[in-house]
Amino acid sequence: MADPMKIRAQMKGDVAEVRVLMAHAMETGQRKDNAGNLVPAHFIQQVTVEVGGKLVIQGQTGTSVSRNPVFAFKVKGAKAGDKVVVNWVDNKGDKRTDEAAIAA
Amino acid sequence: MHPKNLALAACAALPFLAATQPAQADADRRAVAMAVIKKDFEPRGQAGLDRLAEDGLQTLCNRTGNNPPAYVAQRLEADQMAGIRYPSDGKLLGDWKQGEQIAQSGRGFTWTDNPGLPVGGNCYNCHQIAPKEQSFGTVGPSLYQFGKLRGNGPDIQKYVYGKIFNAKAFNLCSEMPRFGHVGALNEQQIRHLVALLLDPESPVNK
Amino acid sequence: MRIALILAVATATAAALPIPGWAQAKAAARKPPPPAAAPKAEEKDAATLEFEKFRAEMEDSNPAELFEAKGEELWKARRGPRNVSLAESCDLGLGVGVVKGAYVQTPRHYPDAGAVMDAERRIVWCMVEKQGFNFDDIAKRPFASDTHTPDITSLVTYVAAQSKNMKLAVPLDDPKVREAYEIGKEIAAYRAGPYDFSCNTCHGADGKRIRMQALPNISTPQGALRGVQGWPGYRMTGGVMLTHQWRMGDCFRQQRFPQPKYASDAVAYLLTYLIGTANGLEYKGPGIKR
Amino acid sequence: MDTMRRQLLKGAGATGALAAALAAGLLKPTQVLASEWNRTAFEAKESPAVLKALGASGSSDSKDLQLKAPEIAENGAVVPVEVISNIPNTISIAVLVDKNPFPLSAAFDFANGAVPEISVRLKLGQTSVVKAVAKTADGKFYTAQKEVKVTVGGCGG
Repeated sequence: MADPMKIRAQMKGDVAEVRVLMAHAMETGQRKDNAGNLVPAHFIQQVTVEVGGKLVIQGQTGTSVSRNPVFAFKVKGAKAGDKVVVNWVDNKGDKRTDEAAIAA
Repeated sequence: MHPKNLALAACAALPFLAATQPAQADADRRAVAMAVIKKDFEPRGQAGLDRLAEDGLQTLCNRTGNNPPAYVAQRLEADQMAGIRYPSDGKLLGDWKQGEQIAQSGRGFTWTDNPGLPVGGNCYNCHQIAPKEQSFGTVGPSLYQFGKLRGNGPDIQKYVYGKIFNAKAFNLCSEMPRFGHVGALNEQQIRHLVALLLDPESPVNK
Repeated sequence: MRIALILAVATATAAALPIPGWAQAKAAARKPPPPAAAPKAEEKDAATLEFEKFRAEMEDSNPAELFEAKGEELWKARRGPRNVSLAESCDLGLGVGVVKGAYVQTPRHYPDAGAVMDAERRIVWCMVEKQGFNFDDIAKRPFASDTHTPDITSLVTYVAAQSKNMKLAVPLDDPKVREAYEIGKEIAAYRAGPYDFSCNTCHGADGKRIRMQALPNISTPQGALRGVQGWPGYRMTGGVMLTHQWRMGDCFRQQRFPQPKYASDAVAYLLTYLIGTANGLEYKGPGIKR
Repeated sequence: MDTMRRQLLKGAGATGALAAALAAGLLKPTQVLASEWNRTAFEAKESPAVLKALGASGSSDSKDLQLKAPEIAENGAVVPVEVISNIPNTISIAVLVDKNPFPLSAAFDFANGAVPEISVRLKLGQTSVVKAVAKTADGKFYTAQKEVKVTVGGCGG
């Protein structure tokens, strides 16, 4: 099972800043290992962010996203204490859901 | 004469105890350090334990903080100089384009390098050379416009060839490796590097 | 034979410390230096500034946090043949289970182990002595690869993170630690191998760089701090978490030396010298590296 | 609201409001399902083909679309890129790396108060132009670009 994400969410004025750190190899499928074999592609394809129960970001990603991806978003209309839920799904069907509360 | 006596003779001007006790402590500590190095390394890839042994020059530089007395340094530099093998055909200028490639490569001799592959010159790691390459090091002096400033006659060709072959022949405890002396770069590769620095057509001299 | 004699002389005289006039004589003996063409310093600065501008962004949400979280879990979990946790059995120097501030007070001398140990070596010692893990199993693959991060790496990251923003305080007043420091200093200066390199070849002078990479001078407190800061570090190349032990080993690799043994005296002593030289300066916790 | 998340993960249709908010986006997903990953766009090998797959071929540069990326990347493996759209009614942003084998790197649809700004970290195999594409609710596309140099590595760290 995939390792947990680190989600940091904080109010800055009336905007909630959300930073998400995901543990994922993001293999391009073009890299060779030490033995010279191609490492199969393995990467996150879908990312969603919900704040306060509403879907705010829906993203799709490809192999150009760096290993252990970091995304940052901003959401208006959220408030301290609101729940942030982040999901990802990769090309092998692995997935992960984590959540955090928005800090004041 | 026992080395220790020589040491004493050499610092006759200094108070006896002040000079010898720290010296002895240093020597003891160095001996411990050597023992630790000897026991705590293991061979990996092409890097065998034989590489931990100092050769004479390394010993001298290690013992003197890279600042050996001039009269010893000169003798050893002369020995290093005598070991430089210049091409038998006398041709010292190769192809600067190939020289640029060799200068770019930092490969070779590490435990992760394939010993079958050519070794690079590591030049840009430490020197500015051709102006196009902005990713250059500053451990050594800039070599940009080397030939333009110093000409490209036989003497300077010989100097550059010799310096790359064995930098220690010119400055005993130089930080620069002895590329020819240790067999890292062959005659042809060194020629190409000489051309990179001296050929009027080389971007170094444009 | 001649060389041997000269060496004997040189060795002996050198051991006896400065003789007035040596430096001057030596300088005179050097061949004329190559011409000085002005390096384009302004370009270097632009690049460095550009790196720094984005450094803050990179350090905000450093993937090292992922390994820190995993390390915390491992520290607290009952593991190994003896099924005990490190939290309930491992003394990093400040008492069993005390992690806060322990990293910045290593390397130190541990009487129970009879050795000077850096934090990583100490955690390995605890895993072996307290949890019952086999040392050779740990030492077989001690550092992260692009497909595998060993538990010890996550543990070290966690422990290091618990010393974030604390001052380095290697106990150099302990004679055993002081001796390790001095030996480490010797190791750093030791030139050998096909390229005659020592640690100090790259890290013994101010203001140098290899390619675009600035080289800290580890003989100064600020320079040594730069050699400490950011380790353990998340390495952008390959996206792997690597420890200070790994960094020492990689220096030796690039020196064209053989490999230092994992969790050995040599590495612990070198780290004692390096970190000890930066004593009193602030450690910022696990970092991000090129 | 957990209900909605579960519905999304199961691939059930998004609620009416969501569908309305997202349908106009670049990727046109109405459900969150791996199978709906925009294969055509992500597997296109040249940027023009990516733009075509996104329906953005007729895009024009806009000063109101900001692309922040380093002039010189310290390491091509991790290049921080930030895109900020000040174009009114921006509903989606995509990021492309021209010289990468598959240029399309990421695309995001915004809804329910999400500010049209995105910060990501990308791999650059070599020096390349990085492109941002923004889509507005009325179906117009805008672009911004910046070249990022990737330098040769030294040793250590």
